[in-house]
Amino acid sequence: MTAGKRILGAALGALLLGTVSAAADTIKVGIIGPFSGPFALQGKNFQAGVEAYMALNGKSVKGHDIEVIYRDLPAANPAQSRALAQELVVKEKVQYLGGVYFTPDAMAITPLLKQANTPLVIFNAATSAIMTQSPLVVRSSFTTAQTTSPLGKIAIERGVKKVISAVSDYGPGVDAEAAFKKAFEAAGGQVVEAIRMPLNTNDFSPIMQRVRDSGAEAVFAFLPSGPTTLGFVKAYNDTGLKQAGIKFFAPGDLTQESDLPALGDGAVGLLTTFHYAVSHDSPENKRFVEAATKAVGGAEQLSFPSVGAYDGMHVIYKMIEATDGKQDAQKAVDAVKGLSWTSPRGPVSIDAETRHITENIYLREVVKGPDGKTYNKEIQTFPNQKDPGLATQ
Amino acid sequence: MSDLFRVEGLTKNFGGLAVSREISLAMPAGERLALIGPNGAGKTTFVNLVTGQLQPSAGRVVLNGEDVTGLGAVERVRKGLVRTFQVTRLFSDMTPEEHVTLTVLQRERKATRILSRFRGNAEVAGEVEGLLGTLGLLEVARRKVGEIAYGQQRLLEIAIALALRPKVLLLDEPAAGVPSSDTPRIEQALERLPPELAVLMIEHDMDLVFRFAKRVVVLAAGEIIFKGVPSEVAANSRVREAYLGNYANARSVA
Amino acid sequence: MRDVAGIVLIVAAGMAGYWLFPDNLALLTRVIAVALLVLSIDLIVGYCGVATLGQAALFGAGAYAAGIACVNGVTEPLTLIAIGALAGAVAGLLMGTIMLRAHGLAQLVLSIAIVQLFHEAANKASAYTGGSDGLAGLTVGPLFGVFEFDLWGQTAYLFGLALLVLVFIALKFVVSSPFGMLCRGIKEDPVRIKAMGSFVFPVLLKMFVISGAVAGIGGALAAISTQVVGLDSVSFELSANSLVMLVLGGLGTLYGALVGTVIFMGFEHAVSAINPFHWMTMVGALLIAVVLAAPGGLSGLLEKITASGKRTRGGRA
Amino acid sequence: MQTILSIAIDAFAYGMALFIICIGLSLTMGLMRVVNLAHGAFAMIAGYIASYAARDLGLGYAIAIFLAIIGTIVISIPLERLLYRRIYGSPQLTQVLMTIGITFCVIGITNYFFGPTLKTIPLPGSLSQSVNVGFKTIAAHRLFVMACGVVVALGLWFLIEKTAFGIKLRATVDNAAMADALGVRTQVVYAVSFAIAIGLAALGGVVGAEFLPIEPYYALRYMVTFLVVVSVGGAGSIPGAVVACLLLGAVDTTGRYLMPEFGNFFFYAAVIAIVCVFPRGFFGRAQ
Repeated sequence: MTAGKRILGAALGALLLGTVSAAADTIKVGIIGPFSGPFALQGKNFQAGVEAYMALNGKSVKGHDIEVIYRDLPAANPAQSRALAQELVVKEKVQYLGGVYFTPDAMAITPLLKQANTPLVIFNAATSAIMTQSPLVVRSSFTTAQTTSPLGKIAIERGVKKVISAVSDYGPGVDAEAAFKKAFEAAGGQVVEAIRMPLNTNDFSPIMQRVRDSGAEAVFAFLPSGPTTLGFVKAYNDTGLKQAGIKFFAPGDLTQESDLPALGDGAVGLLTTFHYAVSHDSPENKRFVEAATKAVGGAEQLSFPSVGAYDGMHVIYKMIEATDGKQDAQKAVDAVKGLSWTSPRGPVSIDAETRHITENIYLREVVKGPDGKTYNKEIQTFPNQKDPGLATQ
Repeated sequence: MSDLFRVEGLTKNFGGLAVSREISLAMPAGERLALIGPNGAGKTTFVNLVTGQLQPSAGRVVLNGEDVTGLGAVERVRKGLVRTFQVTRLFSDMTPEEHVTLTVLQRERKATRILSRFRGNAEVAGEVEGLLGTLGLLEVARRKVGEIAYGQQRLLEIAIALALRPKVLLLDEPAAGVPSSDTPRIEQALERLPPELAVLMIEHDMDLVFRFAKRVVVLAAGEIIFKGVPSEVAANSRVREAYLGNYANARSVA
Repeated sequence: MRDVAGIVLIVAAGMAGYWLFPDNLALLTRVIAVALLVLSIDLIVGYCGVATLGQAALFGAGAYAAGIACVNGVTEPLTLIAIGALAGAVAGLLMGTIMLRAHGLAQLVLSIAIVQLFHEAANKASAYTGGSDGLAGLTVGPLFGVFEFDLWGQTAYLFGLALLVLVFIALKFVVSSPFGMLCRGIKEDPVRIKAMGSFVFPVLLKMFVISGAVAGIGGALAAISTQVVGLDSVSFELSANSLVMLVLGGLGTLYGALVGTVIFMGFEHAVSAINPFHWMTMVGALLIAVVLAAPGGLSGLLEKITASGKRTRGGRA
Repeated sequence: MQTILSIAIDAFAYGMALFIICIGLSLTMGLMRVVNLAHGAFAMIAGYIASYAARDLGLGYAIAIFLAIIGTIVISIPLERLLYRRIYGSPQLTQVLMTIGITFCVIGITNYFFGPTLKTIPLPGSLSQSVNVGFKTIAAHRLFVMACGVVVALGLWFLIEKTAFGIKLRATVDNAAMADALGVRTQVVYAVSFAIAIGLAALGGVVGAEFLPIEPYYALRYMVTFLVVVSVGGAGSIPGAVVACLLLGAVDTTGRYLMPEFGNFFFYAAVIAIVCVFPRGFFGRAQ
């Protein structure tokens, strides 16, 4: 009896001590993302990027253990976003916030950061304006304007003068339309018509009919990755636009790797610009893809949000390194201003002024690999692109 | 004319089928009129035409000298033309007291008020108690309607109608479905109806009709085939034909 | 008397939430905002028998009105709530006018169509609403000039709780007023109500306006406490979820609305924190279990238990 | 003219795809009086089965459709026995609660086992090519969908109006107690009708996958569309569903062609207008 009690007591003590000492030395990072619901794939990629980084770079920085806490935010929902962020900061005592897929969700968190003394590293949300909301925000992904702008020049180079633009009718779509129009017209082209399609469009053939009727030589498209993309590309093929020689330009959201198997051969030849292709040829990327594939649970599920998360974790690690485990959001953010490193996507740096990532944008073509599977092949590089959306402000 | 209520040439066609044909009748105040007729004679259609649930194809409904044909059901009720239902239409979750209170408040145009209490008015409460007392419903006043006897539900139908202070009351088979042990209570209630009220009763139970009505109207195939005092009804050949023909048909089917 | 006890219970539960989960106040505030929305649905569904899958249109109208007013310099919280209530009421008037033309399934579809149109309008008017990026930059002034809406969210929560209690008391008066009884009557049998000499349409429309005001208050509270208004606040998803919460809790008692909201959102929060990836299965299982165990909703189950308790006690006496 | 024809044929194809997916729901709601919000979940299950059969096992398209229908019905049988039977005749909102619960479960489970990516059902060569029909190029698959829609509509009409089972079904719907007394085994009728509705959902899910791609969130993503189509047509009415699908398909398609940015306005304004004029749907039964 007594012996048993003693053992139990010792065990309890050890347990308590263990947790206490761990708590003293554990830095928590809260990651908010769409881990379920219609965007579950993107959330899964957040997780894959985070886990890949921690697998490759260790789970501690300068002796501080890193613990990641995930919170699910299935769709754009600022109220829930704020509630989750608050809980992570106040209850879970996280020192760093990361993730965030949708712009309004990020907007709901930014007002908290100063009081929370917590930096927010955005892994995805791609609207330029987020960065101006708080000086404690850093972004490791891209903006739609950033990935879209090079397309203007590319289209002209390929002999296209008249383009019809077709974008989903929501924030990023409108951003893409504006960015492309600006770049394309600056390069001497003309956007003959700009179509905005409701997000819940299921059948795109009427849109294709309009594309055909407009007399444009190419279509510029932006849709959120997922089922709608599939419908759009299918309609582009089925209605014979492809055979008719009408070219197709889009930011890389449309040909994200996880959608390619579903798009099938219909995607071959599509030209997209983006900051990252899973096929990117570099030793850093090989290591990343290997680790991230393991984390995501299948090569066909790996997509661009994973690299945003991977580099986001890099930024957070550097912040922890700089503050040595003390909670000082401003110091942490200052430490990564101007930081540059080699990401799986290529050379990148954090712009000291905008806190947004500067990166290469690649022109990619969907081609069929030797194994019969399609992939994004990088064929042209536009080095060190900043976010034109922020630059103009 | 001094008639409190009359209908003139009331006709209703459904498609090509006339379910009411040129029905005319008049009622002075204090009238006790019974409308009888075999199944399918068009009695329910007639009630619906009179109360405004249906619009007639032709004809007029006149209340107190005013043509109310163009008015909807609600306006007719507000002008004093009130009905009961053949199958009770009550709110099973509410008590008789609540039914009658609501009706009185509605009559006083106070039922849409938000800023007053439902039972806040002593005058209303007194009237409700009086009505329920007259109809012998006080002992079940605070039980849910779903739990009280069917006969009591029928009495409540009458109480609701009376709470509206009608000038003309249409009783649609007030004793239908009531076990015979309870019919005396209904009869009693009918006897105690305010004397100046004009009552049109639709009923199958001939005993009840003979005891209650001063005059009888017989409807068959959408038409009035007889108007007169109860004692003459049985002797009328057209009435006999209508009923017995029906009876014969019923026999042959069986 | 029972209602006084009920309200005391709500206040007690609210304060218990404050003391027990001081680190989750933003979540609890969100629960309160949604509870207001669910209450507003109960007014229409539970008391008038009008099915709706579009109530978020009214919630969103309140949220956007408060948000737009705030961005344009109206920062006093109580004024913002009033603006939200007004906008919700106007939206309720509009929605009621359209929806009350139909019945049953058709009515349900009208409600869906209306919320989708509101959603589309909010998306289109991005100059005012921020579109899909959300209306950000709401800086709400301190409550009574003293209490700031801050990170810890005490002000927001207590403000929300006070609003909820006040609205709840007001609604208790509404549903037990002659008007409330009339609505219950209409829910059971509109023909009977007409035969009592009352019009149906204006009565229901009035309830739509009240319901809109309540939903609008919820929306404004969400806007104030979140400082961002997103398109989700006028979405079909929010409408459907809140209807589910109401049915879960039980219709036509007002208490059911609160019980349903707290249980659903609390459960969702708990399971999604345990497993952020696959919690939906658990929520689904909860709904199925409730239908199997308590088809009348959770508050109906509670009532049944207390009623049977009373009966046994009565039997002994 | 060419444009009008081309829009018309697009509208017809889209409308027919909607019809095949929605008609099963219309039957459950109209004839069995069950608001089955999990209808899309069954369509999605079928999509996954067909995708597995055609893509991973390499079976033919026709076999994949067949397996999907059979498989989905088999999956639905225990659900019908254990869950749906409890809500026949329940208030509609209780049914909503139950079937939303089922939908959530199906979504969660699908996501867990099959992951969140899109699943495709490879088409046979004959259906995946584009066909030139004179005034436009159209995917052969769309022609196939149109044909399927017509066949389903005629087949159902025949089943319900002309067969002994149809008579029993209509009798059961009108008055279950009376039908029971007349010796109709209503439980069996319900079970068979449920299986038919599920089978139609399955067929719709697979055949319509080119329009509405298969992924875990399918059931919720398109729930509104399904509900709207069924209600506008009038629950339980086959001609109603046909008219509703074709009309809404036409409104949607032309709206998106003429003014895509106001496509949703067109669609929902049309829904409101139709419902206000036909409050029971086009051919709805009196309630």
